[in-house]
Amino acid sequence: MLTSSALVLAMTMPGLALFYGGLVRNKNVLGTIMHSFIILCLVSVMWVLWGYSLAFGPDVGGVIGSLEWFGLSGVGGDPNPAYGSTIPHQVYMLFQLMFAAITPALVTGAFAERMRFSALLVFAALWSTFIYCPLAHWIWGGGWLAKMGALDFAGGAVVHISSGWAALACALVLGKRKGYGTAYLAPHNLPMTLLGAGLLWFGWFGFNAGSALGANALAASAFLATNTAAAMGALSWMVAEWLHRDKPTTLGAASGAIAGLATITPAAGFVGLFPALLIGLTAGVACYAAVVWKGRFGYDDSLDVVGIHGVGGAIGIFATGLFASKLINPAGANGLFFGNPGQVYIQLATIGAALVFALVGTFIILKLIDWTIGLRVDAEEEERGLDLSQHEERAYS
Amino acid sequence: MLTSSALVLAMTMPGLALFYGGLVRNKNVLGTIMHSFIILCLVSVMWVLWGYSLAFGPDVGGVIGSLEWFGLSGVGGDPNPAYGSTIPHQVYMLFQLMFAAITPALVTGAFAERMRFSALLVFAALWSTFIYCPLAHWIWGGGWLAKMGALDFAGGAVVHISSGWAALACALVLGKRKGYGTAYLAPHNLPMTLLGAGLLWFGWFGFNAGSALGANALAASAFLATNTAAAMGALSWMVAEWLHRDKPTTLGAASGAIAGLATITPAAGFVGLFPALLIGLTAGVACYAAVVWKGRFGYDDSLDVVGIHGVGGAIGIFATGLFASKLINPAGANGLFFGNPGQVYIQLATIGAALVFALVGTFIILKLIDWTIGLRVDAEEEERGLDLSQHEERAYS
Amino acid sequence: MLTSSALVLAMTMPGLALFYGGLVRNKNVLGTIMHSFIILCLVSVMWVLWGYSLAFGPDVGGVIGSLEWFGLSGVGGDPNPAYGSTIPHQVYMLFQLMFAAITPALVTGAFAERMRFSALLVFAALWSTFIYCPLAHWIWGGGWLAKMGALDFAGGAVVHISSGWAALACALVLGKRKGYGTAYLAPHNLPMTLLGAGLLWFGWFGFNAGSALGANALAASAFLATNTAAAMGALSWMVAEWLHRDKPTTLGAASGAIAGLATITPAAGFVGLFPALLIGLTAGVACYAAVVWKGRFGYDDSLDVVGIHGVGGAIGIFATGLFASKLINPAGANGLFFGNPGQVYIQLATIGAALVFALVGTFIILKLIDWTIGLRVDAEEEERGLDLSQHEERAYS
Amino acid sequence: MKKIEAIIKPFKLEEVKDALTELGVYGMTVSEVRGFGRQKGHKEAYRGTEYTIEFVPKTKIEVVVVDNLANKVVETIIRTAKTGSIGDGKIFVSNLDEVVRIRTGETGDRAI
Amino acid sequence: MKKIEAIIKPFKLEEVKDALTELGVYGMTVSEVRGFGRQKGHKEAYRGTEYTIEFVPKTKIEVVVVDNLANKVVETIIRTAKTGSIGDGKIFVSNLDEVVRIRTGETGDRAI
Amino acid sequence: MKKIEAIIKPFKLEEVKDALTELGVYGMTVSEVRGFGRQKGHKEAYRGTEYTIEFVPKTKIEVVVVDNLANKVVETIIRTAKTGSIGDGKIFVSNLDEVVRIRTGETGDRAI
Ligand SMILES: Nc1ncnc2c1ncn2[C@@H]1O[C@H](COP(=O)(O)OP(=O)(O)O)[C@@H](O)[C@H]1O
Ligand SMILES: Nc1ncnc2c1ncn2[C@@H]1O[C@H](COP(=O)(O)OP(=O)(O)O)[C@@H](O)[C@H]1O
Ligand SMILES: Nc1ncnc2c1ncn2[C@@H]1O[C@H](COP(=O)(O)OP(=O)(O)O)[C@@H](O)[C@H]1O
Repeated sequence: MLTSSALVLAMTMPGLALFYGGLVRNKNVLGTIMHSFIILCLVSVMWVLWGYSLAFGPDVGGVIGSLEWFGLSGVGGDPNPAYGSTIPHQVYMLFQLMFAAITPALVTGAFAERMRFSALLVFAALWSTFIYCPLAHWIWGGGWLAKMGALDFAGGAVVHISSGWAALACALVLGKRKGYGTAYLAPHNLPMTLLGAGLLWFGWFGFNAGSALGANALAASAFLATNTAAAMGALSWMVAEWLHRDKPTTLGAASGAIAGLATITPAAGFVGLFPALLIGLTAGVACYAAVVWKGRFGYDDSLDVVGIHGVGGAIGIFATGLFASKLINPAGANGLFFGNPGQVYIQLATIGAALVFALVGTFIILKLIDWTIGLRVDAEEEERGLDLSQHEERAYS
Repeated sequence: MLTSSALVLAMTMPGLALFYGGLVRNKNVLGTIMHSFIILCLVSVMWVLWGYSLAFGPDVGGVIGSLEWFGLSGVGGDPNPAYGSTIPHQVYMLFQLMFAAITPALVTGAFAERMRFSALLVFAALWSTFIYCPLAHWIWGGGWLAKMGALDFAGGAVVHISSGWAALACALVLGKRKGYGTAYLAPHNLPMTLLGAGLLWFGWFGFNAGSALGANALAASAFLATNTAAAMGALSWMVAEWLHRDKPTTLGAASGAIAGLATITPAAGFVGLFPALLIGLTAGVACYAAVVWKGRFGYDDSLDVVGIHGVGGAIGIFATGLFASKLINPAGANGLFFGNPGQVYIQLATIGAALVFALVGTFIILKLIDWTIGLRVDAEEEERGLDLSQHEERAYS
Repeated sequence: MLTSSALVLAMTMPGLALFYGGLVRNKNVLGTIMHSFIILCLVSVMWVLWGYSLAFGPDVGGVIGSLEWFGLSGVGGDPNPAYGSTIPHQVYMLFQLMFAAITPALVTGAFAERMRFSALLVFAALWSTFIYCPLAHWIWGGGWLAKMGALDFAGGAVVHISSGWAALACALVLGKRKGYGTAYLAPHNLPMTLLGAGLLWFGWFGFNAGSALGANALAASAFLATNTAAAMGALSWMVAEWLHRDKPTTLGAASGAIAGLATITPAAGFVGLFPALLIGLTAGVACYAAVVWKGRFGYDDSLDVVGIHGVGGAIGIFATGLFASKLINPAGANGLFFGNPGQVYIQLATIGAALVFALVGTFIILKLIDWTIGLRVDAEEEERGLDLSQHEERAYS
Repeated sequence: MKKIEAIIKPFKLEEVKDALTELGVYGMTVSEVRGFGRQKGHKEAYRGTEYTIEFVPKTKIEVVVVDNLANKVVETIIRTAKTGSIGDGKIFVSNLDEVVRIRTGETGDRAI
Repeated sequence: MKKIEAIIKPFKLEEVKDALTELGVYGMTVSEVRGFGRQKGHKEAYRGTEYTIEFVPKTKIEVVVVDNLANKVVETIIRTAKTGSIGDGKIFVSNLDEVVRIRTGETGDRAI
Repeated sequence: MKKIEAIIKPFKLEEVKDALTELGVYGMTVSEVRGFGRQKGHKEAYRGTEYTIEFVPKTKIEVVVVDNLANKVVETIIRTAKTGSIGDGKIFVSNLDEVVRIRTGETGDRAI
């Protein structure tokens, strides 16, 4: 479990940091890496102080945890039966910390290359406290969605829907980058992105297999589903792109793998091999379509967080309602194809609740920041790049 | 074990992908990374469908596994006594998947910078099915070499001889790169290669220590042998180069480490400290010589797969026949120096069988592809590079 | 534990190698990476031959271990009760190997961009044998500091004070780089450094949590302290820099995280959450100040090993004397704030002993090398860079 | 034939190129340069060490045209490369003795 | 003294350099440039967004020679840099007022 | 107006720039080039394969000045860029027909 936590940490930094860092232009790479890195630091501190308590502490009306566990008081070496009876409570808390850190880091892809650094810090603090913690509580901390029976193995809603649809709010509120649609905004270093993608895949085993809370047969099954969906996602995005645009791209294959991973996340511990293949297949095609269609809607979700995590997470939660099986995980529930159509409604409600909450909540937070300290760098700073304007550093020299 | 599987995954992508990616020219880096990446995806799917069954399924005449386990039917959470009595059968299957993925990825170094992408996909699919699966069956799946008593702890024959000598067939059939011997074909990014080498070494612990199928004293011993041989390989290649060419190079040290790792692979779980030192020493010198002599034979094995994996794997299998000891691993056998000269013949037969099968089989596969869809990009595409011609992308901008 | 060992290996290479490699100029990147890499190889061999025996073998007068365990004789699969009663003795030895490898690699930051490669090899061999092994013996191998009751969980003195103050000797003996203070000596590739920092953080869990010698509640607590101090270190360095220089930098945040990690190292397994927060906070501010003040003293500790590891390690050992608590680790001792002021003196003695021994010992070794084979490249080689002058290679082309 | 060299702000390249193409100039050669002038550069800082970079990234365009097009080209570049703020750059015009097209060996105005 | 600038295809550099050396030209200065002309560039695509890059990588060679070598140098470049396909590049010849060798301060033909 | 191009050793750039600034030359344009000449390049080796790189990294400075400053600029560059060892580089002086400041449209000496 501690190994899994370390793996998930490595997903945020260096994994996600490099994945995003390679996709931006030369002049913004440090600023972009810094987003993930400083969020990891910030959440690491907030989580042990109040975040974990809000998300997983004693339930208050199904909506939020109490602050009883502030500063980890009462969260020690003994297992907490609600969160894994075989592992120290602190281990569970650390594992959850890593999820809490990566989720706001995922959001940053939406406003890459134009966010003020101070605004980023405030945003991360507010978002983590007011969006992530409640959502995590609803689904994993014994909140109202948990009571309804929502299935989300490793964060399809808590992590991917929440970050993906928060990203949409970000793209809308911050507006397009200068030169969007006219200038050359191509990724400055795709090998860096591919390295990041590789580390993400690697770390995702911690994410999904670790969510089995032990090195057992369920972890193996989750590992299998995760790997299969990632591979299928890469292949199906590649084929979709090949047919649609005549060339299979490397970035496409990597994006497809991430789409597959995001999509299988909620289902990993509930489904068998063939559903995993199908989920990966769908993820690749659907997220490719979402990314291509983005152009039509005209928002600049710079690194495609909506198209990959938002869409992928929603599909994954829905698919869990179809394919979940008690044969795979007796602690779960059956889905539609295993005779329990009711689960589909629960999953749809989960999607709706998470999506709307993330979208609206993020919108409010952003507007508040914009009115107070301002969200976006000014035009000249954007031209010079975040690295020089926000940090007085250059990535390469 | 799952951790080991994740480590071996990381060897292929990003480890090997970056190791190879750094060694090619600027214009081919994405194409080269893509080779490893897409093979990982492809094999991930093929393996769970039919590959594992062919390699490890119920034996058919000592030559191949049956298709009884197609789609993992019957491969579940319960241990299969033949493949580790303490771990879920799926875990063993996943661990083996990672080996199956990296092996064809290793081959790609031989035809770097000139293979058509569609041909690569077909090649990987055929090679994995018709070369890797039978070989794995012969040695690990209860096939004829296993019955003969061949010792190959973690893939000296199955992984390294097979990929190394397949690489020779590739270099011969595809021919030299344009400009080989005249133009400046130096690696475009050695830090990338060194990062890849570091990740390979890191992942190799999963490879070799994981093959002990448990976190026990045998795993520790395999870990020790692995680390020792890698270090000695690096030092001995460095010294050989220093004496021979007056300068020790960084790429040389890294290549020596990989040579040491490849060579110790079959022996890791059967030998003690001093044989490991000796094996590493031999690996560094011998593989350096092989790489330098390549020039004399005039084939363009672009990234030296033959010289490192082909030669290293063969030396390793042979050395296992000399140094294996039941004191280290009671489940193994003794080698020549522990009173069992017969093992040497078995090991030689294993080398011969694997080498010839890989060489000839690969040759046939390549010729088939060449006659049908064509193997090699045309001269103008080669000039523009794989990244633009095959994928319409550029690595850096 | 083996996983932890692999993690710590990855700290040296690629972690530290890239962290340092990114901080130097283009023309020295391979030479710099090679320092860490070849030290890892060298120590891997020396350690199993004589290093482990010197450091952890049967005590000789409290000063050094005997050579009884030369070549690991007697270090096998059975646990050694003094070094973990639940893990094979070889596992403990391997874990310690990784510490022995990273410590001299840390030192290399002090003389980056100007050390002759042959001198580096000799230095590493002598330093490891005559500085590291005795120090490790004093504190962890049952030597005199251990008997006094010194607390150093994962190497605040053994690893960080020793490397940090050895670095000061190096900076003084080798002198400044050409152009120090006038030419543009900025890091050539900060994303590489950030990737290295990420891998270091990731690997440090192996370092600190692994030192609990088992996956238990103590490991969780050490993991928590490690992560918290790293995060706080990054934030506090960032804030200090923001206030002092008006801009928060990415390199600053990363340096702060490393400072936090170095500082918590000796305390990780003895302190709870709030001390960890405080230690991280202090680390970030104090190491930032140390790095800024370096300018006043006028030595060129090129990559700030003194300011980060030397200062951080000393603060950490001292803080352990304040905050250690038997509630966290019954096998430890209480510190000042838990009613045991005596521990503070022991810790101060530990700092003094390690600092003076490393400083003076390193000074002697360097002078010896300088008089015999020469330490520093000549002016023209320094101008061309280590990569071409020492290795005839270029990093990028 | 005249050779016109213009040092411009990099983000103006596309616009200048399009305007020249419209004018009937179908060839040009571009390179990345660093400029030193009235426009100030930037500061960088690494672990407390500050560097002031006085050179600013600029793009250099070289266009060779027949004599009577030279004025129009200069005017076009001024029009499209101008932002009005310091650092817009300079145009240098010089005379060429000869132009050759390598592919055909053509010389003079026909080679352009 | 004449200054000869040639824009050529990058992979031809080695050949041109060798031919010039044979001719007795022992010095030249080379830079990476991007060319725009009849030769079309390439397309790139990232997650469905396409960019058309109209500039083609080219290499620029600058050689300064005494007046009476100029023609031979131009001919040699044409011969060696030519592939016959579009984009082979151009040669520009212009006049220099003065050449100085920094090391010695020599000027004129002796400085070349 | 004269255009002065100097090919110098890269680490001399700062010194030359400072000296020119002192002289009252407030603008220049700099680029990275590779030089081929008497100074030999370096060897590289990768897994036993050796390459000899004949080109040496150099920095090219372009300065445009009014006619009567040209000599002083040349002298200053010689003084500051000289190390006395082979490869110090060359200075080329040529004539310009016209100079324009893009920001203002000024031409001639006032544009410099
Ligand atoms: N005398 C000169 N010689 C060569 N290049 C010059 C000269 N003066 C200016 N430049 C180039 O023109 C650019 C713009 O000049 P600058 O003085 O910053 O602004 P402006 O042209 O608007 O007055 C400089 O960055 C430099 O590249
Ligand atoms: N008018 C021009 N001024 C400057 N450079 C030019 C001009 N025309 C062409 N070039 C350079 O010459 C290169 C080759 O020109 P192009 O038109 O593509 O082919 P060709 O010379 O074979 O007709 C271009 O890429 C550009 O660098
Ligand atoms: N004929 C030439 N034309 C253009 N550039 C030249 C010529 N000769 C030399 N150079 C440039 O000057 C640089 C220095 O020349 P080199 O012969 O090495 O030394 P030196 O100038 O001291 O004799 C070369 O690297 C090259 O860039």
